Amino acid sequence: MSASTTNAPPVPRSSAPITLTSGQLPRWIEPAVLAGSAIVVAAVLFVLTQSFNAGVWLFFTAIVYLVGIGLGSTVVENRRKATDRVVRGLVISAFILALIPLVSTLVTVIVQGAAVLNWNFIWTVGGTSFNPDTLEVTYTPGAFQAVVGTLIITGIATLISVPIGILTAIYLVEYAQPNNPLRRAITFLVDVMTGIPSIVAGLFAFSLFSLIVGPKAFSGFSASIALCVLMIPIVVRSTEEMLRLVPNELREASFALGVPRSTTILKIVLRTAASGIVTGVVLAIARIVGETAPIFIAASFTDALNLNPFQDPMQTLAVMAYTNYSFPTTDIAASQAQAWGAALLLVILVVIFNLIARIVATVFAPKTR
Amino acid sequence: MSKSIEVNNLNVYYGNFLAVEGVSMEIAPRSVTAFIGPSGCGKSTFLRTLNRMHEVIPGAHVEGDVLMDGDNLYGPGVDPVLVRRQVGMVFQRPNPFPTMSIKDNVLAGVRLNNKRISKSDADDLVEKSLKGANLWNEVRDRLDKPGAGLSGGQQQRLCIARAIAVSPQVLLMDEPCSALDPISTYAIEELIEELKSDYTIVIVTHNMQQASRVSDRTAFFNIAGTGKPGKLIEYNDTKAIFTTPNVQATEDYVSGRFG
Amino acid sequence: MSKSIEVNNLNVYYGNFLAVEGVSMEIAPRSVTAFIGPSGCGKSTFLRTLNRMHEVIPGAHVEGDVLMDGDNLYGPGVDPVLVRRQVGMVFQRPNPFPTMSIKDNVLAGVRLNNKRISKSDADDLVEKSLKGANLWNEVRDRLDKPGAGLSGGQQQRLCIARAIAVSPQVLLMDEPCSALDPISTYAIEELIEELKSDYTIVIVTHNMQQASRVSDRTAFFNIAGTGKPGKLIEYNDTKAIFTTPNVQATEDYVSGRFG
Amino acid sequence: MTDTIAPSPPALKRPSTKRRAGDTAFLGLSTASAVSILVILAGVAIFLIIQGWPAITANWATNPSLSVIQNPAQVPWGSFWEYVGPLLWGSIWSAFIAMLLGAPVAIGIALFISHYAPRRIAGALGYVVDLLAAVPSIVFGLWGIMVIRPLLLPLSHFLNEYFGWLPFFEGPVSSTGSTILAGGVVLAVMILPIVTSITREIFLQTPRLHEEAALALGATRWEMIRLSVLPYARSGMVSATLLGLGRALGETMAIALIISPSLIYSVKVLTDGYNSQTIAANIALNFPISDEMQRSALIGTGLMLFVVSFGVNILARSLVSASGPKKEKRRSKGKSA
Amino acid sequence: SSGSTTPGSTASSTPTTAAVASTVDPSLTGTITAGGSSAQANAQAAWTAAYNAQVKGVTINYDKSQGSGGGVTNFLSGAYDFAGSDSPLKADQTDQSKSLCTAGGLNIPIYLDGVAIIYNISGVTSLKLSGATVAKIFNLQITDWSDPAITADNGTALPAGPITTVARSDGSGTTQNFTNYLAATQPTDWPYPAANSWPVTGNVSAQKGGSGVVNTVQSGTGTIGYADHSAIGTLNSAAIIQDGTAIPFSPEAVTQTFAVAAVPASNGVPGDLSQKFDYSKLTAETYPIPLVSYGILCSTFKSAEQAKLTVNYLSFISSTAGQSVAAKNAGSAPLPDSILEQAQATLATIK
Ligand SMILES: Nc1ncnc2c1ncn2[C@@H]1O[C@H](COP(=O)(O)OP(=O)(O)OP(=O)(O)O)[C@@H](O)[C@H]1O
Ligand SMILES: Nc1ncnc2c1ncn2[C@@H]1O[C@H](COP(=O)(O)OP(=O)(O)OP(=O)(O)O)[C@@H](O)[C@H]1O
Ligand SMILES: [Mg+2]
Ligand SMILES: [Mg+2]
Repeated sequence: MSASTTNAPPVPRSSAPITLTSGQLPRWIEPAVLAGSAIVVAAVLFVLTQSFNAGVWLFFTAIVYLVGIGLGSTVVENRRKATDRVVRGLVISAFILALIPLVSTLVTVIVQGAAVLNWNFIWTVGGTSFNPDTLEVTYTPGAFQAVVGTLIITGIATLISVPIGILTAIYLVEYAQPNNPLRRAITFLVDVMTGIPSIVAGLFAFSLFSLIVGPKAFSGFSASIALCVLMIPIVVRSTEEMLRLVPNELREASFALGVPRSTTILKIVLRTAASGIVTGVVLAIARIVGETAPIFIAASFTDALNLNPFQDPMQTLAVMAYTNYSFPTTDIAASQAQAWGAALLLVILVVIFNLIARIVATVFAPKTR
Repeated sequence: MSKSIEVNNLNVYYGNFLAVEGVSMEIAPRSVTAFIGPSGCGKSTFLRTLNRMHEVIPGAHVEGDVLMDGDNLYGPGVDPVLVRRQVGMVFQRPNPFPTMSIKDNVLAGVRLNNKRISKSDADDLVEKSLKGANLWNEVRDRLDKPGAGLSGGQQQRLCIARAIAVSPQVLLMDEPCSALDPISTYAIEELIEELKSDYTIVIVTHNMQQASRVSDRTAFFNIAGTGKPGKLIEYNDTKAIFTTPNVQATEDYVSGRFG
Repeated sequence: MSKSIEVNNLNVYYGNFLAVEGVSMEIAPRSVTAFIGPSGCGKSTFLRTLNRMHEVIPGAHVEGDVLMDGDNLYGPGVDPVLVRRQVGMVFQRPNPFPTMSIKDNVLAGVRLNNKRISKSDADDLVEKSLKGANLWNEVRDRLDKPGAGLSGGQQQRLCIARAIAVSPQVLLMDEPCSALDPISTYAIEELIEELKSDYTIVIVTHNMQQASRVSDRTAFFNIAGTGKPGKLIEYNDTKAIFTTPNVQATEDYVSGRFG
Repeated sequence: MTDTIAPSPPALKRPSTKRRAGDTAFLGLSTASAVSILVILAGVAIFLIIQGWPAITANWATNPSLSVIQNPAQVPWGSFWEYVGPLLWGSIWSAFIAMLLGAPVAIGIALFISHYAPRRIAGALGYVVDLLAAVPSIVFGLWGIMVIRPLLLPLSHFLNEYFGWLPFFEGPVSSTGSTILAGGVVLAVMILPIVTSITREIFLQTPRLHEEAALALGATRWEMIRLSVLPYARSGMVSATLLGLGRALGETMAIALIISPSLIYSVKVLTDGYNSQTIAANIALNFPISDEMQRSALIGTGLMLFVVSFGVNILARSLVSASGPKKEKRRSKGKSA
Repeated sequence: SSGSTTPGSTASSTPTTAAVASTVDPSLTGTITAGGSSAQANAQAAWTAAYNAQVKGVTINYDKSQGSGGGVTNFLSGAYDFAGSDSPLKADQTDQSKSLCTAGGLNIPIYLDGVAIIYNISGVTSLKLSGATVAKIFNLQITDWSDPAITADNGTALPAGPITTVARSDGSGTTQNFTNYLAATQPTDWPYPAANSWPVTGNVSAQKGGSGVVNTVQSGTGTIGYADHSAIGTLNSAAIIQDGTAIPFSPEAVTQTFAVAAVPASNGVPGDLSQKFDYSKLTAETYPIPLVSYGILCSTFKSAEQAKLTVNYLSFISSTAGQSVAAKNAGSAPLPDSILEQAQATLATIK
C-alpha cells in the first residue's frame, strides 16, 4: 500500500481491521452466559424475595443475559458485533415470550375442554330433559347447534367479506392512481374501520335489519353482516400489503404479452400473492369467529338448532362458550366445562381452517426450485 | 406477418418531465433496427411507447403519433392490450413468472389469453420457442420445474422464449443480451436474424458490435444533460452510422473503443 | 492494501447439488482477474465464495480452502462479516438501497463502522467515490434524492461507488457493466485500471473484449451439461487465453465472433 | 417457425369482445367493492351519529336517564364530554400498554421467523404463531381470567414493592388480579399474531438484492436488517401495527371480563379500583341494562372511539410519510392503463 | 301426548295445597322470542324444558345475554314477545309501550330470589352480618375481617385480614335490588341512591356478571361480594341479621319476604302487577334482600297467534308447578299463591 503509485486511492482509508478473526468470542459463550445469568438471577431473586416466580426469573434472566453478552461483546469484539448479539438475543426472547402464552392458552383450553369434548358433544344438539315426577331438569351437553351456527354465520361473513376485501385491495393497488381521492379515502377509512368496537358493528347490523325486515330482525345473516364490518378491513389491509409486494416486473411481463389487466391481476398478481392473501383471510376469520357481542345483538340467543340463516336466532361456539361461562346453570362446574369444550371446539375449527389455508398457500406459493 | 412503424414527432413525458423529445422515424417491416446511446437518454422510454407499455407507469404519456401499417397506435378506440399482443417485448431484467413452471412460462402468453391449445401443440410450441431462445437443451428435462430456479442468463432466455411464443408482429427488445453470455448471445443474434424474415424487430443495445452485426438500421439517441430530454440524433443505415455518421456526437459515441 | 488470494480445490454446493467442482487458482495482489464462461457454469457462484457471500443462500456451502494472504477465509473463528468488509462486491443487477438518498447510499458501508464521520469528510468521500464511479456529474445536484430514481446504468454506478467507498482490499464484480452503456463502461474500465494499483480485482464478464482489455489473467469456466458441476478449464495470462489457449474448449469459446 | 400457431393479425381497434368486457366488468367490480366500503363505513358513521346525537347534546344534569349514570364523584355528569373523557383515556391507555408490550415482541417474532430461525424450522415456527391467531378472542378472555390474572399477582406485588414510586405502579395492589396490566397483557397477546403474520410476510419479501447489498458491505445480520429489511418493510409494519392497534382499541369482551373498571383518569396498572374503563368494554357492560337514552350515550362514546381511530390513523400516516421519503414510491406501484 | 302425566295437569288435578293451576295446550306450535334479565336465565331454561316436555311444537328462545334493559328495549321495539326484567317498566317506557300494546305493557312478577352475600375467608364457613355491617363493608368503611363490628355480629372474632369487596362492573338488576335494600335500610352507612350500577369507587374489584363476581370471590381470599342466590354455586353466603335474628337465605324466607313486604305499585295499565318492597315491614322470618324479576308483555299482541303462545307459556310459569320447577332447578323462591292467582287473572285478559 505504501508503495502505491501516484494514483492515490480514491477514498480515505478507514481503520478497517486487517485480520479476519480479530476479537471473537468463542462459540459456547452465548449458552454459557445464558446459563450463568439464569443461575445468578435465580439466586438473587431467592435471596431478595424468598420465593420463586418463573415469570420474573425468565424476565430478569433475559435482561441480565442481554446486558452481559452486550458488554462482553463490546469489550472483546466490538460495538457492532455486540449490537448484533443483543438484537439476536432480543429477537429470540421475543419469540420465546410469544410461545409462553401460546402454549399456555392451548394447554388451558385443551386441558379444560378435553373433559367434555367427545363425538357426542359435537354431534348432538345441546338440550334439556325434564322429569315430571321429580321436577328435575337435566342438561345434556351438546354443541352441534353452535357448530352449525358458527359455520353458517362465519361462512356467510367470509363469502361476503373476502370478495369485497380482495376486490377493494385490487382497486387500491392495481387501479387507483396514487393521488386518486377515492383511493386515499378508502385506505384511510379502512384503517379507521379496524377500530370499530365489535358491539357497535352488531348494533349497526341489527338496526339495519330492523329497518329492512321489521322488529324481529334476529337472524344469522344479520350477525354475518355485523361480522363483515369487522372482517372487511382486515382482508383489505392484508391483501393490499401482499399485492404491493408483487414485483412490477411481473405485471409488465404480462402486459407485454398482450394480456388484459383483469387477466393479469387474476392469473399473475393474485396467483403470486396467493399465499399471503390466504394467510390474511384466515387471520380475519380467526378474528371474527371468536366474537360474541355482535352475535347477541344481531342474532340473539338460542339453544336450539336453526339451519335458516335468514330467520330466528342462532348460536355460535363463541357465544356458547361465553354464555356458559357468564350465565352458568346452578351446576357451575358443568357449565364452565361446557364453555371450555365449546372454546376447544372453536380452536380446533380455526386450526382446521388454518391447515386448509396452509395447504392452499403452499400449493400457490411461488416456487424457486 | 410483420408491420411497418412510423413515428411522427413523438414527445414522451413522465408527468411533467419531458424524457424524450420530437422523435420521428420510419421502421420498415421485416427489418432489424437498433437503438444506441448513453444511459438515461431515453432508449427504453421511447421503445416502450411503441407498444404503449409506458402507460403502465403512472403519469407517463405521449404527444405525437405512432403508426403501425398506417394505423395510429394512439388513435381513438385503440386498445393497448391489442397493441401489445402484436408488439411483443423482452425486458432488460429477466422476469419469469415465479408461480409457473418453465413450460407454463413459455405458454403464459397463449394460456393467459384464454386460447385453448392442445397438449401436443403446446409441447411443440414450448420446444420451438425454447429452441429459438437456445434454452431447450438446458431445460428439456425439467420443464415442470419453476422458472425462477434458473440462472439469470437462463431466465432471460426463458423470457425471450415466452415473448416469441405468442408470435407477435413486432418484437421490441430492451438490452435482451446484457445478462447473457456469448454463446446465448450468439444464439439470440442468430434468432433475430431468423425472425427478421417474418417480424419487425427493434432492439436496444449497449453493445456496438451487436448493433452492427444484427441491425439493418441504427438510431442514435443522446441527451444534452441531466433533466434535459433525450433526442434522436441520427437515424440511418447501420453501416452509415458506424462508418460515416453525419453528426459529430454519433461519431464520438460509436468510435469509442468499447464493444 | 491489497491481498493475494489462493484457492485450493474448492467445491461449492447448493444443498446436495455440486455447482462448482475442484477449483484451484492463485490470484496475485494488485491484479485484475477475469472470469469468463457460458451462462450457468458457476462464475457467480464461485465468485461469491471469495467473500463468503454464498452463505446467505440457505444450503450453500463449500469444501476446500480460500486463503487471503495465507489466512483461510473458511478457517475456524473467521467472521464472514470481516471477510466481506475486506472483500467488496458489486452485483450483476444494481441494488441501491431504495429508501436512501444517493449520498446515504454511498455512505451506507462507511456509516456501519464509523457512525460519527464528520460532514466534510463524508462529503469528500461521497464526491470521490461518485467521481470514481463516473457518476458525480450526473447526480451532484441531487445527492439527497433517492437512489432508486436513477436509470439502471446510473444505479449500477452508484453501487460501485458504494462498494469502493469502504475501501476494501479485494473487489469482486459480477458483470458490473452488463447494464451499462459504453460511456459508463469505459469509465468503469478506466476505474478498474486505476484501482488495480491498490486493490485485487476479480471481475466476471461475458464481454470478451472487456476481459482482454482490463484483465491481467483470465479464468475460463465451463460446464459439461445441465446438472453437471462447473469447472475451471483454463487459467492463464489473459493474452495467452485469448491468443494461445491450451484447451480446445477455451479456444472454441474465445474465438466466437461475439464480444 | 411460429406461423403454425400464429393467429391472424387482429385489428387494433377495440372490438367489443367478451374479454375486454371482462376487463371493464372487473374494474367495475373492484371499484364497486371499494365504494361499498365507503357506503358501509358511512352507514356505520351515520348510525353512530344519529343514535348518539341525543345524548351528546342532552343536558346530563337534568335528563332523568342520564343523570343517574354512575359517576365516581357521586354527582351527575355535567355533559357527555365529561363522561366520555375518562373512557377515551382508558381506551387509549390500555391500547397503549398493549402496543407497548405487544408490538415490539410481534416484530421481534416476525424477524426471528424471517431472518434468524434456521430455514428448515422457520416455516414450522410461522405456523406456530399462526396458531396463536387461531385462538378466538373469547378464549383469550377466559384464559386471561383463569391464567393471567393469578399469574400476574406476584409480579404486581414485586413491581409495587420496588417500583412503587412510579405512578404506574402505585398501590393499592390488586388482590384479585383484575388489573389493567392483566388486560394489557391479554390484549398484547391478542394483537401478536395479527401484527406478526403481516410483518413476517413483508420481511420475507425483502428483495434478496437489497439484503445482499448490505451483506456485501460487511454488514452484520442486524445491520443488514436495519439497512435493507426495515426500510423496505416500514409502511407494512405501520399498517400491521395499526391493525393491531385497531384490534386493541375495539376489543370488547376480553377487557370486559378481565379488568375491574372505573370511570376515572388513572395511570395505575396494578390496582383493582383505579383502572380506567375502555369505551368498548363500557358499552358491553352497560348496554344490556341501559334504557334508550343511556344507550344513546353509549353509542355516542362509540362514535368518539371512531374519532380516535381517525386521529390515530392520521397521526401514524403523517409519521410514516415524515420519516419515509420513499414510501409513496412503494405505494404507487399501482398504475393505470 | 298424554296430558295426564304432565306436571301442569298433575298440578291442576292433584289438589295438594291451594295450588294455582295453569292449562297447558300441547297442540300449540310456533316460536317465542324473548330475552332480558339474566337472573331469570336458569329459571327460564328450566321452564322451557318443563314446558317443552308437554308442548313439543313450541320453540322458546330466551336471550339471557341481553340483560333487563336489552330485554325491555327489544320488547318495546316489538322484537320480543315478552321481556324478562329485574325492574318493571318505567313511566316513559310504559308510555312508549302504549303504541305497541294498545293498553300498554304489563309487568308480571314471575321470578323471586334473594341477593346472597357471598364470601371466601379461609377457615370461615359461617358468617353473620347485620345490615349496618354489610353497608359499612361494601362502603369500604370496614376494611379488615377482625373489625369489632364483625366480631360483634358473630360473637367471635374472625381471623384478621384485609377485606376485598367484589361488585358488578356491569349494570344489573342484582345491584339494583341490593342497593334498594341498603339505601332503604341503612341511610347513614349507605349514602348512595339505589341504582343498577355499583356506586362505590376506590379499592373495589368490579367484575362482569354474577359469574364474574362468584368466580372472583371464590378465587380470592378475604373477598366478599353479592350475587343472585341461584348463581352462587358452592360458595358460602352470609346470614343477615334482621330484628335480632340471623337469617340465612332460604326460599321460604324470601317467599315470606314477598308475602309481607311487597306492595303493589301498578303502572296504571289495567292488570299490571308491578311491586315495590316496603323494607320497614321486614320481620325476623324474612330474608331481607329479595330480588324479584318480571315478565313483561303486551296487553294486546299484534298477532293473536303469538299472544296465545306467550300467554300459555307465562301462565305455566305463573303456576305453582312452574314455580316449583324453578325452585327445584334454579334455586329460586316460589312466589306466593296470591300473586300467582293475580298473574293468571291478568294473563287471561291478554289478547
Ligand atoms: N418511471 C420513471 N419515472 C420518471 N422518470 C423516469 C422513469 N423511468 C425513467 N425515467 C427517466 O427518463 C430518462 C430516460 O430513462 P430511460 O430508462 O429511458 O433511459 P435508457 O436510455 O433506457 O437508459 P439505460 O441505458 O440506462 O437503460 C432518465 O432521465 C430517467 O431518469
Ligand atoms: N440459489 C441457487 N440455488 C440452487 N442452484 C443455484 C442457485 N444459484 C445458481 N444455481 C445453479 O448453479 C449453477 C451455476 O450458476 P451461476 O449463477 O453461478 O452461473 P453463472 O456462470 O454466473 O451464469 P450467468 O452467466 O448466467 O450469470 C447453475 O446451474 C444454477 O442453476
Ligand atoms: Mg434502458
Ligand atoms: Mg452469474
